Amino acid sequence: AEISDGKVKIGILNDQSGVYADFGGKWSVEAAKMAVEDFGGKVQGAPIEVISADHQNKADIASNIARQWYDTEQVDAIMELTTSSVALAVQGISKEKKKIDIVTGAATTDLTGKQCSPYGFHWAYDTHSQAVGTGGSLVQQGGDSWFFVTVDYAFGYSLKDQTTKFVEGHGGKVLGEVRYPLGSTDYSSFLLQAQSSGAKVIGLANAGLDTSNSIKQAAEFGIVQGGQRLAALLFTLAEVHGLGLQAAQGVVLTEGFYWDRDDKSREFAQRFFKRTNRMPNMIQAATYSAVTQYLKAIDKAGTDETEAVAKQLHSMPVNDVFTANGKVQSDGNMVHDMYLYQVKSPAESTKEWDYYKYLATIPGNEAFLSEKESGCPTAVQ
Amino acid sequence: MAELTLRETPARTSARLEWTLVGLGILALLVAPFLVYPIFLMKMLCFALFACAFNLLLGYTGLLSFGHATFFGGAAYFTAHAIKVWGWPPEAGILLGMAGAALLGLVMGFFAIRRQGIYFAMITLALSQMFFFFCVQAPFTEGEDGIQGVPRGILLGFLDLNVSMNMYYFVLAVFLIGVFAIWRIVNSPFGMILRSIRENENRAISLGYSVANYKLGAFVMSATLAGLAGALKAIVFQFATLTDVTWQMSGEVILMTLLGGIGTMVGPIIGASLVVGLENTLATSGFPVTIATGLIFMVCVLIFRRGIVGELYARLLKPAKD
Amino acid sequence: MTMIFGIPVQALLGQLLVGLINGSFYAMLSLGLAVIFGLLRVINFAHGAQYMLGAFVGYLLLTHLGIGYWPALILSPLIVGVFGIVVERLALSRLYDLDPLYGLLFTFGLALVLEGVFRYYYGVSGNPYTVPPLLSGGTNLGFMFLPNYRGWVVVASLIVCFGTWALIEKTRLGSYLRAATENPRLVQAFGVNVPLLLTLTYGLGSALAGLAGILAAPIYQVSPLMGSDLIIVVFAVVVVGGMGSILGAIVTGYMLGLAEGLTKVFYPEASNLVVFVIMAIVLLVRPAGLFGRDA
Amino acid sequence: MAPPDLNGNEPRVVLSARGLRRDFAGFVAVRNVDLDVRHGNIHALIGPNGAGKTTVFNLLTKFLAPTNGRIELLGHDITRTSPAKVARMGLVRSFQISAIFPHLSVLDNVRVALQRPGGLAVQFWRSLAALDRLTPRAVELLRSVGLDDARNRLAGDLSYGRKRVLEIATTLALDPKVLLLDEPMAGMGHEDVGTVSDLIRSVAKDRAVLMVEHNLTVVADLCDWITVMQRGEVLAAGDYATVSRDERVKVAYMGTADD
Amino acid sequence: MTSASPLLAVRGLNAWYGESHALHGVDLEVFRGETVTLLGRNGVGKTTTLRAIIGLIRKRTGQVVFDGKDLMRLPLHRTAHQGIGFVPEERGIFATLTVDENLILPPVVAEGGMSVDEIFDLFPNLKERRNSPGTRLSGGEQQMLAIARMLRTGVKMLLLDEPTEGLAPVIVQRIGELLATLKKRGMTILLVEQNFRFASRVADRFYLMEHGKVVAGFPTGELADRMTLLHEVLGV
Ligand SMILES: Nc1ncnc2c1ncn2[C@@H]1O[C@H](COP(=O)(O)OP(=O)(O)OP(=O)(O)O)[C@@H](O)[C@H]1O
Ligand SMILES: Nc1ncnc2c1ncn2[C@@H]1O[C@H](COP(=O)(O)OP(=O)(O)OP(=O)(O)O)[C@@H](O)[C@H]1O
Ligand SMILES: [Mg+2]
Ligand SMILES: [Mg+2]
Repeated sequence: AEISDGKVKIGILNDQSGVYADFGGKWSVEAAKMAVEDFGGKVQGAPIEVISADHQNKADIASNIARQWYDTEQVDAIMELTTSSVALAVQGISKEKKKIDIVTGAATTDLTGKQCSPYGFHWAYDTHSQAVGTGGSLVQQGGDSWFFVTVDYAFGYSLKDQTTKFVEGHGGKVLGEVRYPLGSTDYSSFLLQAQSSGAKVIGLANAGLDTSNSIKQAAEFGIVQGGQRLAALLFTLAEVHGLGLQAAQGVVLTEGFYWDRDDKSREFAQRFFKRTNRMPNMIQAATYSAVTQYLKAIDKAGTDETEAVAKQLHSMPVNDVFTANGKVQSDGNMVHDMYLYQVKSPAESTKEWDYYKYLATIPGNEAFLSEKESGCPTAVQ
Repeated sequence: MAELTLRETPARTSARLEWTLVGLGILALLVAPFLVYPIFLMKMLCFALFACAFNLLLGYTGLLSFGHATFFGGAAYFTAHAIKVWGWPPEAGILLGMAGAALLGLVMGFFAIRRQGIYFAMITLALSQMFFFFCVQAPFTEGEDGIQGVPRGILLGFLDLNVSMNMYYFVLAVFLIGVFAIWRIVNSPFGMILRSIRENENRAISLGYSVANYKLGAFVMSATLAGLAGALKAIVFQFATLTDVTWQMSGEVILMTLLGGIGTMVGPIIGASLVVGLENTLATSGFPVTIATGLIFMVCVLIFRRGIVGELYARLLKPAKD
Repeated sequence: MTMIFGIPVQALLGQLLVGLINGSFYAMLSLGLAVIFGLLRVINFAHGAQYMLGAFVGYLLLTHLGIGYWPALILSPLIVGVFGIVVERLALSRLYDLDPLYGLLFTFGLALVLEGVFRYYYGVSGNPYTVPPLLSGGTNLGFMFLPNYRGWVVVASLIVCFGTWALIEKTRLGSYLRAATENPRLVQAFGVNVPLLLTLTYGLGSALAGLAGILAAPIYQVSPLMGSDLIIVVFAVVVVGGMGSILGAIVTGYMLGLAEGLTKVFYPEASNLVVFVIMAIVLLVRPAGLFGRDA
Repeated sequence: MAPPDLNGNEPRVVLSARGLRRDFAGFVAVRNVDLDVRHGNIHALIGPNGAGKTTVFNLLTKFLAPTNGRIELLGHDITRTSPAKVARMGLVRSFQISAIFPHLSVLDNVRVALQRPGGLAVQFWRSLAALDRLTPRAVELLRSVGLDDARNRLAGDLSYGRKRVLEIATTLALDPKVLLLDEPMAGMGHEDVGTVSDLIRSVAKDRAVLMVEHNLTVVADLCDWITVMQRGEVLAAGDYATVSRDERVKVAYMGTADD
Repeated sequence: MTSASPLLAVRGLNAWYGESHALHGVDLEVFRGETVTLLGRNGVGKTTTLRAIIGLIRKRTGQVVFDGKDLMRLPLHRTAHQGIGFVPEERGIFATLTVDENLILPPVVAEGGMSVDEIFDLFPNLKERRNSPGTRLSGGEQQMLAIARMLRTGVKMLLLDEPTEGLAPVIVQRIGELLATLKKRGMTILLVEQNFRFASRVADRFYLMEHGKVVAGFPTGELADRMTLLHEVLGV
């Protein structure tokens, strides 16, 4: 066989104990293992192994581990890679070492843009897809005047700027913005400013605990009851779970996956739930998808040699539990449909983890930058 | 009477022992890259230098800075930016990083040395948190992405640092020079005044020494050397990220020093190696790193205050003393 | 409508009120720190973690035992206080004779462990805790909608802060405590049970953090991370107030809350820096802090 | 209250204070103090506890800032100068509680003092061996105070009296023009009092000494001029004979017994 | 004045500072109502003896019996309640407490102590500064305060460590009178003193220490006979 060292080894490198541990965390590792089992544990006759490490959100640790994995532990591909600084650093190493990496946990569009790699892939979502999803679609739903509460650093700006583009592109208006420093705990002041702007939609250009706290405090000040809508630009199921429907109800958000979307996703989610006692979110499902697709590519190429597998990955459609119509662009971006959801009120929720109400679908080609726009130097122009 | 182990003067008689250890250590480092993964070794050396620079301040002037990440991470940013964006050669980038760290040290020191002990610790902590926020927001640091893909470049126009072994020996050389510089500062006329200030500040003033200037001097030197370590790390890993300016990083360097032995030359090096090794090992073990780090802190403070090297000296030197 | 720098006075009032609410947390937390520091000479780095613990205990009481907010308001500080007592007995009490920096390092380690354990078991996205029904809803003050719960927080914190202040500055117990700070062995030789006193003090300081935690639970996400960044701001508050000064900690807490509130209106980007900037200025002008005793 | 002319050609004034005042939160610790310290003199500052002697010392050496008044050292106005600068100008003090560097050796204690005048204070790039050139002078100083046998011991291990002697030796290392000694004999055993008295006498030949001392035998024996303070003010001044006859001084300070 | 069994009996007392052995078997007795002075050069262990009796030194062995009770086994804070008060050499005035607060700090352990007013009559200086922080007093004032605060507590016995150090002669005189007054009231006193003349006026008996041991003990009456020994040991 053409499998190097007689086995295929996949490394899941992500944050398992830090601020992004709920994003993917240990459960992404579990998803990867499920994918391997579902694939039959073997590809081209060679056993498949999943190893994992906690990069603690430190790029140097991640980069150290990535190099060690590639150089001494015969790891063939690294996946998940929560947080941008880590994803970019590891993608750089993978490119240098000619290895495949598939990012499911980071949001920056640079991964398939300026800093793209012929062997690097971006699954799940990016800041662009979040912006289009929430920004564009909400305007169509009547939310045509916006006020942003933006976290004051590059990530916040890019979410806000891209969203603004789509809000305005769809005929909406941005009335104002308040930029607050990272790590604030009290948002009432910013929310009051947003409230008095009279905007129909308050866009939360932030992530993680910042978003949770903003939403919780907005509920306290009666902002949603007052008729304004809250749009969380980067928010996932795990966080809605943490926040509780009482506080989160009415929030609008964009996700690439929801467990209760269709029969396939429900079946997967139930199996996942049995193993982990929680429903999979977008990142975990994407990790499952990425592993599966990678294995399929090896199977099809008949080898785990990087160039050949990358070629297959670039050409094969993605059709699995995560998405039904995924297509990988030459910049490495896996383009697929995204969905706009609204968080249910406690009354609307009928069962455990029943959190989302479907609002709209954002077709993949709108949600993601095309290879022309991406700015990736090695992409087909 | 209070037992001030933290500010205890290192035992005089330990000098010979230290030299033997140093000799063995250098030898080991020369052959190490053939046995251990070089990038790991380089990381270890960077942190070891960082810890030594930190120890210059804590171990020899008794000032506990809780803001040293500012110099380490700050220099990493300056160096990375100079090399990547301005296209400077690595040696110039490193010098810029050190200069930047020195400047930051001057500013932070200016505020902090007005107070001592825990006050000093808290003020440095607060100021470094300010610098962290600055780094989060300043465009040149590229926020949470960090400055990525910094080219290693050609050292002095002839040594290609992209070759792993070249890089390693360069790092080793810088490390040794840095540690020597620290050793020299500690054992210099200037170092002698620092010790006397630590022992009795008012007396030193009455002898005509402008204590504040000496402390500031030591602070800036420590900052500069911490900056050297940070600059080096940026080149080794080819990026500079926010991690290195967080207050948790300041805590980590304290841990390294405490674990190895405050006020010893070799201690911080050993401490740094252990912490770096531990972080790596725990990364794949599934055991949360913060818990382990926290436990080591608690254990060190409670029963192991002299640190590994400190304990070792105490054991080895005891018979000699009697 | 009257305007100040382009901001309607009413909106400004609202923002000031919001600042005062934040100031309440600063005041309670810096008060606990100041009590512990003032009497034990320990910088309690675990203060943020104990604040988090207070909130979590409330959350766990609710989810596992069905114990609601009002009992938790008593139980939670009590449990955190007892935890503090255990920590003091087992560990901190062994460090008093050493350089105070060891206390700082120990509690730093403790903070890491506490935070790490909760992160490990409860994740980071936090857990919900709702406002007790009695205080839900809000009151329209004319210039703003004030959630009743926040009003309660201000009142509660004022009571707690000034109660503690009176206990320490105005009673004999307080003078024992202060004397014990300086020379515990001597005070003990005078016939005062100092070890017990110190244990209870740390317990009290921890309980104050726990109380702030349970008060915060309905406002912020109950998350393992809730204390770790806050604590540094609180440190700065204590430095500005003058370390060890109880009154300084309280007054500065409220003041800086207000200052931060104003910054959030005029220049929100700098709202996290304003406390540190004020700290730097205060250090230049009055190195001992606004209320510091030792010049 | 300026000292009277003794014989027309008085030694020059090296340290003088005029109208010195210091308030502590409403309490006036020192008020309207005039003081002239002369070259070659041993000048005692005595007075009941709390009279303000230590405070005057702190004011003169700039460890405290005067609320009012003016201080001159060797003709220069030092009212606003920093303590380290004042020390460099030649005004050096000892402390009421003995001040040495306990974890340095006795020799190093003296060498530290010699480093600055020897121009070896900021050399962070030189080895400690550079300090060897200060050793002969340090040993000489130690010998002059009878401490050369202890030169390699840690200063902290010395007995109380020997610590004070060491402190004086380090002070002398700076070759000060004016020496301020705060209760140099306090807590000292009888055996040491004599040694230190002799030492002070011998060093005073070439400089001015201002000392606070409660041991009146020593004061009577050693001092050329005495200023008595009470409640922050100068009560009397003169030589021992004059002052000890002063009724006010007896009531306020010396008491009726002949201690 | 002395009764049959001593109020304080110390036998074979050893004490250590860390590794360094400071007391090598101190034996001494103080009877009820007596004033006993401990003499000795700097560093022989006088202070250490007092500290070891009271329990301020953790590492100690031997026997300390006060009023029939074994002090070796009591925790530090119980010792004072047996009726023994300690005035340390370094005075131990608290900076964060006012003079008033310093004065009332030690808990009253028995009846018969002085009232605050009586104390202020004795030390008018203190009254004048009663609201200022303790350590803002001058050295001598602090010494007065240190003695004064023990007088409130009603202890039976005082351990005084160099109470005249750094005091003006008038004050020394006053303290001499004070000790005489206390003695009349039946107070038992163990005094450490460098000021030999002062000691010889107030003491009933002397102990002479050398190298961490008591080497001689004699009543004041024998003082004249012992002058050679004292001269040899103390240089007086
Ligand atoms: N805290 C301490 N640590 C170590 N050694 C000490 C300590 N205190 C005193 N010593 C040593 O113990 C011995 C006895 O000291 P002590 O203070 O009892 O003497 P003393 O007789 O009271 O002298 P003095 O008259 O100077 O007060 C001395 O050698 C001294 O150096
Ligand atoms: N920092 C201060 N704050 C307030 N009062 C002070 C301060 N320093 C000294 N004092 C007061 O000033 C007066 C003079 O004190 P000082 O120490 O100068 O007296 P002294 O003459 O040296 O007495 P002693 O002989 O007892 O040492 C005292 O009443 C003292 O309480
Ligand atoms: Mg004095
Ligand atoms: Mg003594």
